[in-house]
Amino acid sequence: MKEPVNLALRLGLICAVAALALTQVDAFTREPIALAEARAQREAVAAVLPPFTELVADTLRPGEADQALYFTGMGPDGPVGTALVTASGLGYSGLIELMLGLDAEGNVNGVRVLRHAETPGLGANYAAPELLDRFYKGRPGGGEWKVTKDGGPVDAVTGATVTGRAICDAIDRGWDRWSRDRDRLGAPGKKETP
Amino acid sequence: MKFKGGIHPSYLKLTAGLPIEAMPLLERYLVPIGQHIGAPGDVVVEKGQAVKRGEPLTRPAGFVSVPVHAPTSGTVKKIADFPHPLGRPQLSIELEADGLDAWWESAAPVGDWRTLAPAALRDAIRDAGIVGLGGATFPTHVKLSPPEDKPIDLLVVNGAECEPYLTSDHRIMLEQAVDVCEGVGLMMRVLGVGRAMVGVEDNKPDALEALRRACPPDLPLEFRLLETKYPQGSEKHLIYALCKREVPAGGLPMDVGVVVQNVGTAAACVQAVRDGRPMTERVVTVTGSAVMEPRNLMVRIGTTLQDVLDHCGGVTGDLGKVIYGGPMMGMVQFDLECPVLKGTSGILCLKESEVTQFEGRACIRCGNCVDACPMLLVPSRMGVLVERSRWEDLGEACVTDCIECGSCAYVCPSRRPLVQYFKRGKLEWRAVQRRQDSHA
Amino acid sequence: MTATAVFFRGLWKENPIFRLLLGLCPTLAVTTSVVNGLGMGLASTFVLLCSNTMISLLRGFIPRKVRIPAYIVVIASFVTIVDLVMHGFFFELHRSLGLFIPLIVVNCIILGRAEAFASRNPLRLSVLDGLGMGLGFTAGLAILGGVRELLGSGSLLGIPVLGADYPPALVMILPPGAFLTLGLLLAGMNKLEQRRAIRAGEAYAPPREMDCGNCVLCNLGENLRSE
Amino acid sequence: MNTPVKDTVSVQNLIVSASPHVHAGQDVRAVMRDVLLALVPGVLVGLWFFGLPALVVLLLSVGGCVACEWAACRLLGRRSTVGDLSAALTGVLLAMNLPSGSPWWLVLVGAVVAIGLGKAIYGGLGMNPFNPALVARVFLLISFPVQMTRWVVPRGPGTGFDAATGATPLGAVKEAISLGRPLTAVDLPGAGDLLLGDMGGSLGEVGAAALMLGGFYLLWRGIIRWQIPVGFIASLVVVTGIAHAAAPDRYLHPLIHVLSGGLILGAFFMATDMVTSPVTRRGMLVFGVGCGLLTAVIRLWGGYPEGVSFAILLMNAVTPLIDRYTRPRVFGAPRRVLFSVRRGS
Repeated sequence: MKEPVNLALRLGLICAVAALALTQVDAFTREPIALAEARAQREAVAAVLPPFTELVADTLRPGEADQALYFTGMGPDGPVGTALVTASGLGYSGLIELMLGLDAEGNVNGVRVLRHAETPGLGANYAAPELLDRFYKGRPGGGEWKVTKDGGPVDAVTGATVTGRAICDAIDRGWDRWSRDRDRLGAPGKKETP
Repeated sequence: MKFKGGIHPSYLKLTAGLPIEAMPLLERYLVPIGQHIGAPGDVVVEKGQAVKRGEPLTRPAGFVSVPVHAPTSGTVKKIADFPHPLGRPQLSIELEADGLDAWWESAAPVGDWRTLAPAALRDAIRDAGIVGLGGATFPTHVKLSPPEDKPIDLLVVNGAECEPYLTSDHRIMLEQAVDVCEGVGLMMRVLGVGRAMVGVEDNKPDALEALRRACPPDLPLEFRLLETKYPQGSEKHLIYALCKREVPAGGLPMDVGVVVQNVGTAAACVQAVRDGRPMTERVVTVTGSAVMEPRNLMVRIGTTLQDVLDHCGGVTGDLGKVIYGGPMMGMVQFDLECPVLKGTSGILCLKESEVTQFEGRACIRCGNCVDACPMLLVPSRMGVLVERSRWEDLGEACVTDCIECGSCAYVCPSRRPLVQYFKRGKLEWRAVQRRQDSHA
Repeated sequence: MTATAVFFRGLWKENPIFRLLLGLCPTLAVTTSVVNGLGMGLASTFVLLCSNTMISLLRGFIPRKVRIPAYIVVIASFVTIVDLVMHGFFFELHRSLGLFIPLIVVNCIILGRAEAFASRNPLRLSVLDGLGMGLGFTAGLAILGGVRELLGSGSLLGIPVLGADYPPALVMILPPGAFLTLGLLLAGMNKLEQRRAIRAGEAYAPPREMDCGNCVLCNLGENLRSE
Repeated sequence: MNTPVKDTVSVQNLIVSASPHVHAGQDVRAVMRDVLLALVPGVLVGLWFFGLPALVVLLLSVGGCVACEWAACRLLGRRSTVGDLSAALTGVLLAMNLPSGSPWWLVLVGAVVAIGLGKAIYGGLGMNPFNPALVARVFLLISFPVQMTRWVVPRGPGTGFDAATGATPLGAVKEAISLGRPLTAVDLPGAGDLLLGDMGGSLGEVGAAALMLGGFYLLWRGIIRWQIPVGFIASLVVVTGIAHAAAPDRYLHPLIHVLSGGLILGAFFMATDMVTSPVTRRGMLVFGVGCGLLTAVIRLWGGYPEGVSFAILLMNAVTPLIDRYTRPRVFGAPRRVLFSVRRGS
């Protein structure tokens, strides 16, 4: 009887010390992690929106299946644009997640790829901001979002039509959602400074 | 009926139409005491002793042993080590002929084989020094004494002669058809079997026809024409082709109730019993493009290679290789002092340009050898295993089932010396087995 | 064995990647660039160093029967610490190494050193061992990452070096490229080791188990030919 | 003429070696020459349609492969094996797997990969587990997807370097399927064009009839066995046939599957590569059927429009296994149950 107790005690002690150490580290890193996450998100939002002075975050339909998070940039004369996270499953290797920025009229102001698993050097080239801006910036939303190969106006990287198609699809979906929710956005009282 | 695998080499039976002619008597013969599988006999003559043709020079040293006989009358000049076809010098008896060629008085007919007891026939065959003349040189009386627990119901007579170039069996079947048939009858009596089949490849239908005509009506012989394909003359494949019995791997024909004998052996048996003529000579095909006059010769056992070639007009200047036997399985010779033995069915002389140099280039896995192997092995794999010295794995690859027929090497586009590999592989594998056994 | 020998062993003679063939999962998965390789290597080195230290210190305390769970707890704790710290302070690197940080726990080199070395050696040697092995691992990952980044992206450390006209060989930064590069580096290592052994007059045993009988990659065919 | 020199035959003059003493006369060089000969009609058709650029690709590829083989032999201290023509054959096959307008560096990288990574590193001819030309093709396809899918539309003889690009029939079909369009919307070449080669594709993807001619020549010469091509094509026809019967608007007719893409080249010339395919007849059948099934699966449901090269490489990988399980029953060995342990050791 003595040996198992001894084993359990010693192992338990090691676990307890480890747990204690981890709680300390967690407490120490929690804030930096949250800050880093928020900064990353904010950077993406800032990159896709026109210059703004304040940022308003709206969470619509919280807790429901189609919960949606919008960031509305406020200028001196009211909202200048809205950013939202959108995604498409048509990518070459599954889901592609974008931060989509629309100006007040609903034109695409900017796009940033948040997450993807596309082929490096090919589909993954779409993660480059210059390319995204060149292909998508300034196009009216809700229009014919199709790549040239499918008869649409949007360029695609040679050899990576599939990824281009998926991004168009994601933009389409994002715009649809935004146009449905646009009237409920930017209500005062939820301000957040950039 | 066909066996799987095998090859179709060019047959080049240059001497098929030439009748057997006897070689004139020479002045000197060289008779090695070991000419067969099994123990060589004990020498019973002394230096300087006068012997007559057919007089035994040795006495059997055990069951698997037969005597050798003086090829002609003369004097024993020397008993010493002389060149031997197997490569290493062996004890041989040098005989100086007296030119009389007188037969030994005791070499008398034994009697009518139809009435003699099997045991007496067996003894007569042994005393006449008869061994398998197809090349394997296994003592015939041993083959005719199957153990009690292996009942034999079929005698297969091998007239396939599948090796290219060789025609000695072909000529024997044509010219000694009566003796062959009678010999089959004799051996059937010794074995006590009621059924015998003769298999001849279909490139010599005349031989089969001759046998059919010579066969006495009371002899229940079945004649079969077989596909001309190498190695049709291999015991296991001949049996399969004739009666679809498969000799088990590692087993002998008697495991499926069959005894196989060569046509020449059959004739020799009956000549020994009926005429009282021990083995003092045999038919040898001297052939190949490097021989001036290819022939079928009746050659005394103990005639040196040099004498035989001289009789055939000599050889060409570009002689590259001299082979005892056929080109597929024959033994290469490098000393023209070597004598003709009981198992020497042919002497093949190839020009240098005809000799294939086998070299160990890489296997390209073409599968030709797999198609060609009559034992249905995978020679390509076995060859690689030998090259890598993986002896333990050779057992699983069944290297011991290889009959060394050479079909694989014949078709190999990379000219790999596969037969040589497998010979070595067998030795090494057995060595590994022995080591394991001694550890166990 | 001297302290220096303990340290340098991990760098060459018993290099975790090229000689022990341990920790191949992160090796193959994250070495798409030098930075990724270095990051993964240093993270592993940190964990290896800490776990070796801790286990060496605790070697009198941990009972034999529960040593593996104890090692795992120690290692997992340090991995979690690395994960959290990286997440907070090296956000981008953490993102690109992703899933492979938590997987350091099951990197066999760490548990292997704990079991084979730290648990039976004093602190100083264990630290040196952890450091040597970790740096050897890091160097291996960095070299792999370097080759792959150079050929697959035309850059080194993110800086384009092969020029804009260079068409990147994408296969090199895809999984097959990892296998190709590792295989070629391994072959090169073996060749070097063979040459060194022959020069030093030592017996060089070709890795016989690796011989599938299909090719002469392992030089086994040479044996017979030279006989 | 034949001068008898009976007494001068000395021991030294005679060659001593083990049996057998004669040979069928076939050698590796002759085998490779036959395969090259069999490729001539296919190459000519390709050159006819794609013109000068295709010839450049062909010459670069053959030259590159031969040079690499020579260099590899030198580097590894082996006897040069350039003379056995296997490197030249790899070069031709590689060229037939590339788009006809490929840039020069693409072809040379392919040659280096084929001979260096695909062959020399394993020890040269006979040792490589994968078909070298296909290793190079797949390497290039994954590495340089843009250049490797820039198909030139055949323009007939005398085509210049600025030929238009277009999709292969299989590529167009894959595109349509992924967009959910019916196949009727795709402009496919007719069976006649497919047979003669009037369509987009690589040098070896056009001219099915000419390639088949070469294939039959190889069968007749006994260089290849029927098991691989027949197993390959038959299993592809069966699977695509069932799919086509079930949903004609989503799956192509099996005949188009057979005549388009690299199937004929693959079935007769690539899958039958001796070094990388099984040695036993039964193994060859298994290998061929495996290639066909994998090709069908990749073409019908995979990400790439064409799957012949992947299928063959995958089957190359299992060739040792196939060889192991399809070993013939040794003559005289007990008849065995499937996969039972063999006699011996």
